[in-house]
Amino acid sequence: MNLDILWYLVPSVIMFCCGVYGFVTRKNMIAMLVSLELMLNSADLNFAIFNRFLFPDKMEGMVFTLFAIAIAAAETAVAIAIIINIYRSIGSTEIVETNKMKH
Amino acid sequence: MFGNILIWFVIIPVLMMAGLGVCRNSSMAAIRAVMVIGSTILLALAIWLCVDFLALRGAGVDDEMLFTGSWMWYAPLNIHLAVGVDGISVLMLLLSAVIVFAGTFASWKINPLPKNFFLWFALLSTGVFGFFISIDMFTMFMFYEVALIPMYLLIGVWGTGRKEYSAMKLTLMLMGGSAFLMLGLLGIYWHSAPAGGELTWNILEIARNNAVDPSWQNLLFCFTFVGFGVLGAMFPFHTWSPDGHACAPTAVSMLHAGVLMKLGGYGCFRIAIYLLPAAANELAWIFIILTGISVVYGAFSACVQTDLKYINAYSSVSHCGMVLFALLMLNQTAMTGAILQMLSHGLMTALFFALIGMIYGRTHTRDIREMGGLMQIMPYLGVCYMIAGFASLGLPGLSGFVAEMTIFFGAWEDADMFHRAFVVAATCSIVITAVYILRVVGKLLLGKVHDEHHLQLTDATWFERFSTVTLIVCIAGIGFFPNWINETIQHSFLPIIHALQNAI
Amino acid sequence: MGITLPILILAMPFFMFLLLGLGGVKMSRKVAGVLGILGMGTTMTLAYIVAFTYFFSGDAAFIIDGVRQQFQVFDVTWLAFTERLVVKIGFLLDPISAMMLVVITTISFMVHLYSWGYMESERGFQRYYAFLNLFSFSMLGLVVATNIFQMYIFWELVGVSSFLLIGFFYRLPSAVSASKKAFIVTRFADLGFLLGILTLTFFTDTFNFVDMTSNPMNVLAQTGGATFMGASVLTWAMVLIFTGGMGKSAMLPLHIWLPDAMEGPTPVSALIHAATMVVAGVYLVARMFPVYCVVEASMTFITVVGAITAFYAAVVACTQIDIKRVLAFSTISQIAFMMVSLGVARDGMPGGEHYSGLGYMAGMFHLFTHAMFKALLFLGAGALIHAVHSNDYTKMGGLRKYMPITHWTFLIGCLAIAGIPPFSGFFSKDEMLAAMFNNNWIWGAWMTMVAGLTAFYMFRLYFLIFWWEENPNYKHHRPHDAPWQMSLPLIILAAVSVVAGFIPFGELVTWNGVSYHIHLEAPVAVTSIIVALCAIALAAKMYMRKNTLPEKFRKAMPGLWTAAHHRFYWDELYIFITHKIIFGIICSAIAWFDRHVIDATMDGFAKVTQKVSFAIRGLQGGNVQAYVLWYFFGAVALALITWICLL
Amino acid sequence: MVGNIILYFVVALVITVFSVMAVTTKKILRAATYLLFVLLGAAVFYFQLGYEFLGAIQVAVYAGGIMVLFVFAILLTNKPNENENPLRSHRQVVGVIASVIGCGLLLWALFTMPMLATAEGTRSLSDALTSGPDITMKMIGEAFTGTEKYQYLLPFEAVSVLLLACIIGGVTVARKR
Repeated sequence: MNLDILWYLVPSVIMFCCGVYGFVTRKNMIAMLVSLELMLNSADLNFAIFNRFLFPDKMEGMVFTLFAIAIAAAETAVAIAIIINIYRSIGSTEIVETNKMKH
Repeated sequence: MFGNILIWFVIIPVLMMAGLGVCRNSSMAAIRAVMVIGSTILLALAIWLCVDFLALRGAGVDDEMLFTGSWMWYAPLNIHLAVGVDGISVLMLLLSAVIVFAGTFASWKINPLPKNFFLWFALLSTGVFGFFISIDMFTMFMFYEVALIPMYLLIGVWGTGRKEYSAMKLTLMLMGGSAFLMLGLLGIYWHSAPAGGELTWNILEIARNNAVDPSWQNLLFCFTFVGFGVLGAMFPFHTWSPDGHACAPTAVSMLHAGVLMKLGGYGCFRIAIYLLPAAANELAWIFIILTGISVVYGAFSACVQTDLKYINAYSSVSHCGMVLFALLMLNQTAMTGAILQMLSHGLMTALFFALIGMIYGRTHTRDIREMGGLMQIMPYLGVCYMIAGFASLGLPGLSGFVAEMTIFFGAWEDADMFHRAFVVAATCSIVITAVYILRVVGKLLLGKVHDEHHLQLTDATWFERFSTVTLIVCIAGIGFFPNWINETIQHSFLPIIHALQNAI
Repeated sequence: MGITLPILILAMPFFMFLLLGLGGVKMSRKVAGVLGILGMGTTMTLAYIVAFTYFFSGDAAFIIDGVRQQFQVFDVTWLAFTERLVVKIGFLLDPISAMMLVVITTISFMVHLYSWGYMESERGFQRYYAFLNLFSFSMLGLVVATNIFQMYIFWELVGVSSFLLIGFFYRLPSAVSASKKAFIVTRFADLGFLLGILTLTFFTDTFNFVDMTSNPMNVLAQTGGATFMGASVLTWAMVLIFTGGMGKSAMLPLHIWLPDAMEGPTPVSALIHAATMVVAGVYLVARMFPVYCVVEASMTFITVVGAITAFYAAVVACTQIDIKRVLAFSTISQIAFMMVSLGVARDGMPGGEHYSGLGYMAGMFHLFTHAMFKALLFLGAGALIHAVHSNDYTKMGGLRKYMPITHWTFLIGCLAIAGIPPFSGFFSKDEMLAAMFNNNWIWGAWMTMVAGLTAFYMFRLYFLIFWWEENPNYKHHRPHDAPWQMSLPLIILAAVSVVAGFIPFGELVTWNGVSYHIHLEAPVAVTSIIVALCAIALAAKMYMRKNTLPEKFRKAMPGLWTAAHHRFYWDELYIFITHKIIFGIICSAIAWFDRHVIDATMDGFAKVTQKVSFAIRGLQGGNVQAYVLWYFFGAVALALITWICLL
Repeated sequence: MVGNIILYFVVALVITVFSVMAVTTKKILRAATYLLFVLLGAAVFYFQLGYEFLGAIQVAVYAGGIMVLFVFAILLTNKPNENENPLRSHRQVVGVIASVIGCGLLLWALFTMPMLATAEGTRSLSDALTSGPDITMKMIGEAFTGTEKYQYLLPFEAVSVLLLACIIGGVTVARKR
């Protein structure tokens, strides 16, 4: 039994697809954000995995993951700020309600 | 760079825009001052350029272009801000300056938002002047677009009637033309130098290289000619013109019919014919058919219109068709006639639209069925309208005659039946022109006063007189003393004629 | 001869036009009138000096060995089409142009003087004088043209002056439509003229008259025998050029504008539509005469058109009620006479050297005398209209007692046009008939009949106006002779009409400059006198005293009378063609096509784009989840495509 | 070795199960909690792959920072014990279809990818760990503070600016008017 690259990639794929499903089906914006984090994490994980197995003498994948985490953090913070603001304006965090801006 | 006189044709309108920018929207006096000073300087500059140019030519300088200058603008694509003028561009600049000048006075009382109106107006002039001074295709195209875009706002905001529709239609159709044009220009650019040479946008260099592959020329000729032809109101791409002109405010109609439509004709010979001579020789017949149709078709359409501006718009289709028609005859005399027709049409259509604007401003209608006998009420405007009409139907002593005759005599030089038949058809248009012009004059100016309310109307004010007199003087000037213009133009066509002959 | 006088002749009227046109509003009527008359008087004097110098000075520039020369006083470049085809503006002195200078300035001066009385109370008096000066300028420029293009330029200018003057009473819709009609019909004819010039000069490479006419065979050679649709190109060119003349000179079928042009002020009719502008067509043919001579077909065409027109107009003139229309048709008929005369003239005719170019001389002679007596008749008609305020002879009758001056001068005019010796018309008409008989007796006989008709309708008019029976309205409004400004020109012109026949015209004006001695041909002269006298007697019998004879005649041939009264329905035909066919069918169809096909196509592009955008705009609804789904499915689709490709 | 494998299976199971639960649970707070477990699982994988620093960051930033944000946001915007409203059914179906197809496609791609069939692709974790140098803090520090090739000072600074902007933006957007 050998722990090769595929073993690691499979959970990542599952994580990603769960993220997709969640993002598409959720109505609550925070829940969508949660799904988004799943997808992001899956991608981060892939960076690290590919780096480790295919190019072990380099560290670009890891560096990218670091950046991605930093940016994800920033993005989440802003997203949550916006969500809170929307909640304050319309009293809901449901995505279907947000098209009120259009009218 | 600033030592080159041509650059100032672009800088001054920009300065005018800056000047307008600091004016308050409510201070009409300041806005007018900026516009009058600016347009007067432009006119003076154009006259100065003209005199200077003729003096240089007189002194025996016979480079193809004078006052040339070239400054790198975007190195990776070898785009320059290249300027230079020959006799034709000089005259076009003069025409534009005259019309901008007259247009300023014609829109003396523009309302609402005078400041913004003149801002866009100045931007439009920037584009027009820039186009005529450029000899770099890309810069030319850029200025062309600069001239087109303000039109949308000028018509959409300050127009009358179905202005949004017309503005949109005009802009979209002209943009469609530009799309063709861009393809054509890029095509020329990629073939602008022989294999291994440095590609260039410079018209003179391209003409010198003459490296566009004949198999490509036909395609590119169609693209560029149609692209410019749309602006030149070539059948069947002319329908933006009636609606656009009908809805545009006075000064915009003037500038558009007077100058902007000339961009089309100018582009046709400066780029399509000059740079693609082999295709011009080969494909001219297709466009002769189309433009020949334009000439007659526009004239017939004008006969049954009832809106003054529609009549003039269709008349413009006919006259501008004549410009392209003459260019396609590909001989020096006819092409000279085409330029004369551009000048003549520019001036007289500007006069027409100015007068229509003034009449509309008083009667609040443009329907000739609702007016009559205006000659009794506003004799000055009536007389000016008749002069414009006579210029349009080609009365000797006014500019239209000179232009049309030069075209006909030039066109007659092609002795085959195909050309002859179309020339005869085109000459018929002078009769039809007389019909619709006299129809309008009869209904609008002569006869009994149609509407009692019109009796209270006043004749032209001083600024209106100023605007119209400027144009009439130019029209009569060309009509009486055409030969110096004629010679200037003929000389400028020599390189193009050589290119065409070499390409046979 | 220096160039000062010729330039002044052209510049003076133009200057007066500008002065009166631009400054007229500020002037009083009197000032404007006096200025106009003085200006034209000066021009007349100058023209006389130039003409007399040309004819009588004996200068070597003008006459060599008894042969009169063509002399270009000046010829400056105006516009160079190509190196070879250069339009010049110049001043050509030769017999016919010198004669025309005299005719135009004389009549114009008379009309200026006359108008001072006639137009006194009209609005736009200053404008009227300005237009008269514009017309005089254009007409003078036309006759002195050194080249055919200069002629075309001034040809257009006289057209527009005519338009402006016919439409002088622009408040009247009838005047407006008449002016429009005149302009458009002549414009249509000018199209032919232009095409003719284009064709001709394409081969000759020159516009210059002298170059073309001095060696007409060379012109023929230059065309190289090219043909088009069965006729030689030169024939086409000359016939097309003549078309322009047909329009201006109101030849059938382009005559319809002239009767309507009588809507203009009567002095204008006298000047433009009787004496000067309408003979421009004749002048054009005379100018190009040597070239016409080498194209037999075009000469035949001219003759036939002239002969038909002359007869047609004479018949119509017999049935008109409006006195100015009678005179208008009479003018058409007389001009056609001149055309026939030119048409039958040839260089070298049977009957000896004597007949060579006789028709040309006679036509020019008639042009001259006709200008005088027809102007006289028109001005007389103006005096009548001034007196009774109507154009209609039914409102007149028995006026000889009330208006003696008008009566006698009018009678002189009628006698002159009828060709009764010793009045001027007799001499010129006799020469013309001689030339026609010489060419072919058919033309001679035909035109003698027309001459008889002329005498008949003129005396019909004369008797109906001055005899017949008095109109009862005279009791309320007693007609009287016109003021001196109007009577003076009548008397002068009447005097000229009496004596003009004795001018040794043949020694002054011939086609090749060789002088020619006029002598009457007894058979022709006697025949024409007898025919004219019979016609006058018939007219006297029918119209001198009020009787029922005219009524009986009319009843006897109702169809012919009605048709002639309606001018054989030419106007109706034209109205049908222009309104119904050109406007109603062609223009409307094109306008419809433009709106509903071309414009609709362009709008259609926009509509389709809009429809498609509306259809797919839900995809761009701002729903992030939908975007993700689409994106995801898009990625899946791409992956599948890649997979399929890899398979 | 065996420990590694066992650890792997445990973590993989945790990730799979909690991923699914995070997107299917009806309670939003629970979803956040399940997410936390997934994130921690990922952190364990990082440790296992030899990226200790990355794992630490994952725990600190995600589990420590972002999760706290989530919890606060949820508490601010939701009334306790409130269930999410049921979703529209067609979205549900479409979502399932999309994720299943996507999952299948990705897995198929993984198993057929030629790159993974090479020697590098098939080597085991222990091989991979030994065939490269250990990632030390010194190396990471150098990578972030240099301007040479494979050094990232500029992106690093850009990220700091981004974070600053994000702080300001967050404050601006969320503050009370």
